[in-house]
Amino acid sequence: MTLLYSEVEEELRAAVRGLLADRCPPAAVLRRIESEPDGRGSASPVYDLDLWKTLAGEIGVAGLLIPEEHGGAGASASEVAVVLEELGRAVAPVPFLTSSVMATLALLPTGDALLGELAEGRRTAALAVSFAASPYRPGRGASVRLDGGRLSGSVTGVAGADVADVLLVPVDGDLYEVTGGGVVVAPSLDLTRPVATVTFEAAQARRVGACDLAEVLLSSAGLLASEQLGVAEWCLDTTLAHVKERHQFARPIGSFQAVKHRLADLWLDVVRARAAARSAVADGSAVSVAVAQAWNAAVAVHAAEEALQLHGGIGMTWEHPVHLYLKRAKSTEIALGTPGDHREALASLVDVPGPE
Amino acid sequence: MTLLYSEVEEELRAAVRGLLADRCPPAAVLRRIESEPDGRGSASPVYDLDLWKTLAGEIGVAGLLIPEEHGGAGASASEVAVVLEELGRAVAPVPFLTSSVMATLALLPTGDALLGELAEGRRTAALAVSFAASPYRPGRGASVRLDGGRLSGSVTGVAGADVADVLLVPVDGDLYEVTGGGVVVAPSLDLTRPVATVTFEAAQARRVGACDLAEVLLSSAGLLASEQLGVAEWCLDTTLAHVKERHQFARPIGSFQAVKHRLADLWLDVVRARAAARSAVADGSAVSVAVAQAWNAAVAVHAAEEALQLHGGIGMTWEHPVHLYLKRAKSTEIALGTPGDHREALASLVDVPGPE
Amino acid sequence: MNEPEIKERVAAFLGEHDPAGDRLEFLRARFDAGLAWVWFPEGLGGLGASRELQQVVDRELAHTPQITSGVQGIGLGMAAPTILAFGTEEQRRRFLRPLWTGEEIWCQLFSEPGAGSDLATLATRAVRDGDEWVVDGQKVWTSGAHHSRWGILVARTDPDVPKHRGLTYFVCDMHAPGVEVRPLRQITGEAEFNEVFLTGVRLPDDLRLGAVGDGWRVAQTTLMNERVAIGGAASVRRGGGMLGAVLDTWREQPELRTHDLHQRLLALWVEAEVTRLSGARLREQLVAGHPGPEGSGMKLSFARLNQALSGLDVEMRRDLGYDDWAFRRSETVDFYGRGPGYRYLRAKGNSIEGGTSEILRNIISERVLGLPAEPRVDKDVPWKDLPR
Amino acid sequence: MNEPEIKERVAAFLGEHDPAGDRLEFLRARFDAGLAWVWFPEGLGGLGASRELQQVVDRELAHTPQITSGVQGIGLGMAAPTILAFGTEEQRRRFLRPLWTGEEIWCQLFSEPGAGSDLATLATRAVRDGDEWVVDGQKVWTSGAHHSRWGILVARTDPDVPKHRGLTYFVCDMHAPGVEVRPLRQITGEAEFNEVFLTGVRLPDDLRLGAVGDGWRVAQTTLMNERVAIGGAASVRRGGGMLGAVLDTWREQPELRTHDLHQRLLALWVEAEVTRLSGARLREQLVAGHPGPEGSGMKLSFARLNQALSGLDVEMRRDLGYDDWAFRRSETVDFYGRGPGYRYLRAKGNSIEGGTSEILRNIISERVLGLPAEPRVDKDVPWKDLPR
Repeated sequence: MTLLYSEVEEELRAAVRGLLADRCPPAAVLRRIESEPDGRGSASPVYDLDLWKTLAGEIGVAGLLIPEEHGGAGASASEVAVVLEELGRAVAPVPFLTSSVMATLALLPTGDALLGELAEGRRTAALAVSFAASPYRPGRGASVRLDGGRLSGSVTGVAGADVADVLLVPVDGDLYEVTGGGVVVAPSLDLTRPVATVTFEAAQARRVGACDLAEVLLSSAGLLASEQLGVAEWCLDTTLAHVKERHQFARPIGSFQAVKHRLADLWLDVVRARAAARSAVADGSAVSVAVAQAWNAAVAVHAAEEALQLHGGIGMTWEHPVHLYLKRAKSTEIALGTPGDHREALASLVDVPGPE
Repeated sequence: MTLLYSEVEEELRAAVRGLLADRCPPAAVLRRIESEPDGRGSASPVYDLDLWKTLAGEIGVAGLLIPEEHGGAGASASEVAVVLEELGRAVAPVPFLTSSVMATLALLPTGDALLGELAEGRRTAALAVSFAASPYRPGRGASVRLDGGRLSGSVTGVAGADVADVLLVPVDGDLYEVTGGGVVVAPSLDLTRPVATVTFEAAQARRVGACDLAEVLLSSAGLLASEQLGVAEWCLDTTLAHVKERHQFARPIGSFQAVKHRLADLWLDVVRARAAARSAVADGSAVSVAVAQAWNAAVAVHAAEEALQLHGGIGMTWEHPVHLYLKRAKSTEIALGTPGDHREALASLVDVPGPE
Repeated sequence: MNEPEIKERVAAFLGEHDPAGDRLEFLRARFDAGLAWVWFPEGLGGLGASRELQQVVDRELAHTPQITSGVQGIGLGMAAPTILAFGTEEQRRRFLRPLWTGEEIWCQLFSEPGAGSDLATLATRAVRDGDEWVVDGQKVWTSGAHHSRWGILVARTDPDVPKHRGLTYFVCDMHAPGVEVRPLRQITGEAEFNEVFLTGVRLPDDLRLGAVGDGWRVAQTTLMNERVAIGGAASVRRGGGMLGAVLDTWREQPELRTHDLHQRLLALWVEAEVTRLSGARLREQLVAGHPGPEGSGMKLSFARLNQALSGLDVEMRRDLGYDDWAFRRSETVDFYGRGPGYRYLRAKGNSIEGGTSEILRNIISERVLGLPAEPRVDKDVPWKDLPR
Repeated sequence: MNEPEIKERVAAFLGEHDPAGDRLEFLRARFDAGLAWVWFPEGLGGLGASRELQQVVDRELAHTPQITSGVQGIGLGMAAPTILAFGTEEQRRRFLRPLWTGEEIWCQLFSEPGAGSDLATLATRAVRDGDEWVVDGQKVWTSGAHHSRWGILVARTDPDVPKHRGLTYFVCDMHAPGVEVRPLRQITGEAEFNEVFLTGVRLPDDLRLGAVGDGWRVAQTTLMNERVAIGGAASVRRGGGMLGAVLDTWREQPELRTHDLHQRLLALWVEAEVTRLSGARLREQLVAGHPGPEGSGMKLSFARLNQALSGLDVEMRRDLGYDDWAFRRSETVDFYGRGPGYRYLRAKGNSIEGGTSEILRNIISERVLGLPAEPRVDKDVPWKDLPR
């Protein structure tokens, strides 16, 4: 077990970062948001499907977690994590986390043929689970039941459903594939990964196999810590660049000691978030995941909040991308368990019991 | 109800402050500590009984809470609080809080003649209750029982017992006066107000009257918030003086922005501690007391910790008085309920219920 | 003038003017009767009375037509005291009456993209041309610019002297050619503020307020009044304000509660309460005529509290949604009419607008605590030579 | 030299020297065999080998007499590398062997009451008198001074130039007349450190290390080695260190638990764990030959954690007592052998000793993050004219 990045991972990072720098700079993401400012409607124009095609097909990120026999790369969580760091850094509007991580993790134990289609990026899936669910409470927000081979009920707060061709629905320990679910995107705090309410009314469903949803959400939460790391890194780097450039009182504001000390502390938080993210994918244990989520979710929010504050007025404007990161960070604080949920889980995992 | 200081209170403050500046500067307190550095033994030379005589007799602080018919001044909690602020500012080693506040509050409802002796400062009392007890758990640390009119058992962590002529022991809702208790002072974190273990072995006891111990501890806790305010104020003022004086890098260290911002934040904490302390004595309600303790205990500790840090190495030395304040602050964080205890009490007092 | 006398005046005024009649006419009459702001001089809407007496007047006239404090806020709170202090007699007579009645709305043209905390470094130029000034530059964070008749404007008239010395204060005619107002969208989706572009705007010299080069001193009067307004420690009830919004949900939805949230909420409850008590104590001091320095801290405290509470609120509700991203103008901050996401985002501005928390900490540490200033590098340098 | 070769050397050495014999003799022989610190030059206790090979030697000699790292720490960690870098051949031969074997203990005479974070402003004077220097001044925070044979000393030899330029580095003879060592009592009651008063202390010029006026540069070598030692990210097990002390009590005494403490403890558990993981990652980087800048943050993190945890510990136990206030010398920091009160007080020093947390944040922000320095007011001013 190592906490460092391998050479292969660094190469993968360089490829993804290069592509995103070219195709998905913050200004481009802002333009996509502008294209439908109120976020209403059933399709989300925010997703950049051309970019996703290149990422999935040319760089091959869609099949990273999928074994070679199913047409994937058979890579480790550690490589997936590096991709998530870069996608977080760019708040890139692509369905990697939702399709290539969450849906794929649910499918993997079944060995279903759909894996091959996902690996090639030909189809995109979403796990019909609330993004606000957690490994400790996987059913939050869901009320789907099986009745005569058909699914009825709804799931709120589903991420990636609006961009998915296939919905994978976990019900009572089994996973079902549904193609005809009603997906209604609601205005979402995270502009770059909106959530939707998914409704089934006696929808036809194919049983794909067994599904340990808590386990899927635990692995997803561990990987989400790397996306949060990427968000925090962008916030830190962008703020550093800003305070070196921005002058007030005839000095760069980054020369003021109070600003310097806050950024030193933030850097230290990010350094530790990197170690936590690496640890979560290196061993994938419940403890490592809970630690990484408890720490990184909060660091991402704090980094985005500091970024906004240290940008001053410009940080409050729609035209500066910092708000995209704040909204992403705050949303992922809730996603797959809040920091408090993960700390609570640690209480029993590492024997720090509560009162009574 | 006012949160301001009255003119009478300001005059009282000036008298106490003047006397303490003259007779009890920090250097003098340090010398008293030195006189028996290990803090062992049954008598505590740390107490300045000459100073106490002047405070009690000439300024008349001992009888402030005692009605005029019992020889006291019949003053309000608000005046007592001002005295506590000044005594906290000086970490003055006198038994005001323990005798003139805690023991006196217990005696008041009984109208016992002992009140007259306390008012004149001729005798000093201590309430044989652990300083770590709280209004919410008044019996903590005590195991005294009544058997055939005699008391047996012990109380740990009693403040002021080593300087008291009379011990007042609450047992099962009644208050007893005992003159022959075994008082053993243990080395204490607070050098200027050591705690003792008090032991009774079939000690003769006089029943003084009924005692609502929780109520006594609640009022005491409310007043302790003013002592904590005084501690925090000294720490802030002394640190301000230090950072204006101390030069490093050819500048006063108080001109460095990170230091300035921390002190501005600390000042704001102290401003709010003042309002909280005033509120606790203005209405004396359970809510106001819990708020004042929850806030001020933490502010006093934080102020002392910041004072130590901003004094640098000198703050770590025995010869600088800042450690006396840190030890006092940390001890009063535990005394009469921790901030956490008081916040927990607020949950039901102000209807912010916990989970389940 | 004392309370009975002023009550008599109000009674006499009400005898002559029917509050049920035309609103504007009534307001104009109230101004002319000196009952607009009694501490202003006679003839300018006041009676030269003490400021406290205004409360008496307001009470007596509570059930008559009122001015609209929201949209008139900048005019009333900032422009008016500055015009009173620095305006010529003619300017006072021209501007104060329609300002008070609300016939003319005012906005503030101070901040610039390059001059926020360091306002004195502003770059908008005003160049004299005969009896006129030609103004070029860009202002930002201008609320109400789109329906303002006038703006209070600070511009640079001499770039060759140190930054504080080359400024002049003007009243900007918002209807003049070359004034362009654009809404500025915020992270909440809406636009409370504007950017104002000034391109060759010609202002007659009689719109200048105070002497040429004296703009910084004039602006101080405006800003002091702004801080009073923002830090004004509005009375909040225990458990109210942003805390109240969280507590309502907490009590109504027990299934949202966790020990983590509970402990944090209790700590914030305490912080909100001691902050509220400080505000109450501050108001008592003001009433007693001994304003303390505590006021400087109130805005700082409320910004922190609003941010912490609104952040907790979003987390507690586990709400990934947002009520409405529509891009539209809003005149006021509607904390409680909007969703938790809006409150969370909007509260971020509380530590930036009207003096950042960083600047407030500087001010407290220097003016209240007497800590020494940092070494200044811009004191004696001509503005044009400053690094930027 | 490679691993098999060095193992061979050790084997040969052990063939000649009996570890069961006289300890000192064995250590001297080990030094002479170049197995003391293999990366030092031959003849000076080393073999000019790579530093990593030392681990091989240490493993092979694990069951032989060892030097005592505690009291020798300053000699080994700070004096030795400096002597190696700046000493004359004669000085190296004179000092390094007894330093390593522990026959001569060293202390550090850098900090002064008036020169802590700003070490370069130190005021201890050294005035040349023929072949000698006469030293007057006061040093502080000198651990081990009372049993030291030598001290590494920085003194001011030229007050007329800017502060960094007028310093010279000496080896101070702690037995020389005029050297007075007084224990310095700390807030914990004990004295880990000393004050050292230097009054007319005469040091021959051959105790000078490096050129006259070059003392700052020499001192940098010493200080860099100090930081490596302090920030050295000692391996801690999960849930260990200061956290472990708290957890033991937590598990053994369930009656102490409250929800408030529980939530705070869980948060600190997480912080301790991510800090531990950072340390582990840092060590991996070092092994891989890519030391990252993360090391600068470790001391800062541990200081904060130690302080928060020890403060929680006292509060959790509701312990108003203290184990022992006796004034006595202590050679090491005995965190776990003492009570919670001691740990709380002693941990306060963690953010001061060896570079305050404030200075560390300056260093991180400038050297790691590349943020600009603050304006300097002491750069070109002669030391004697500096404000103090």
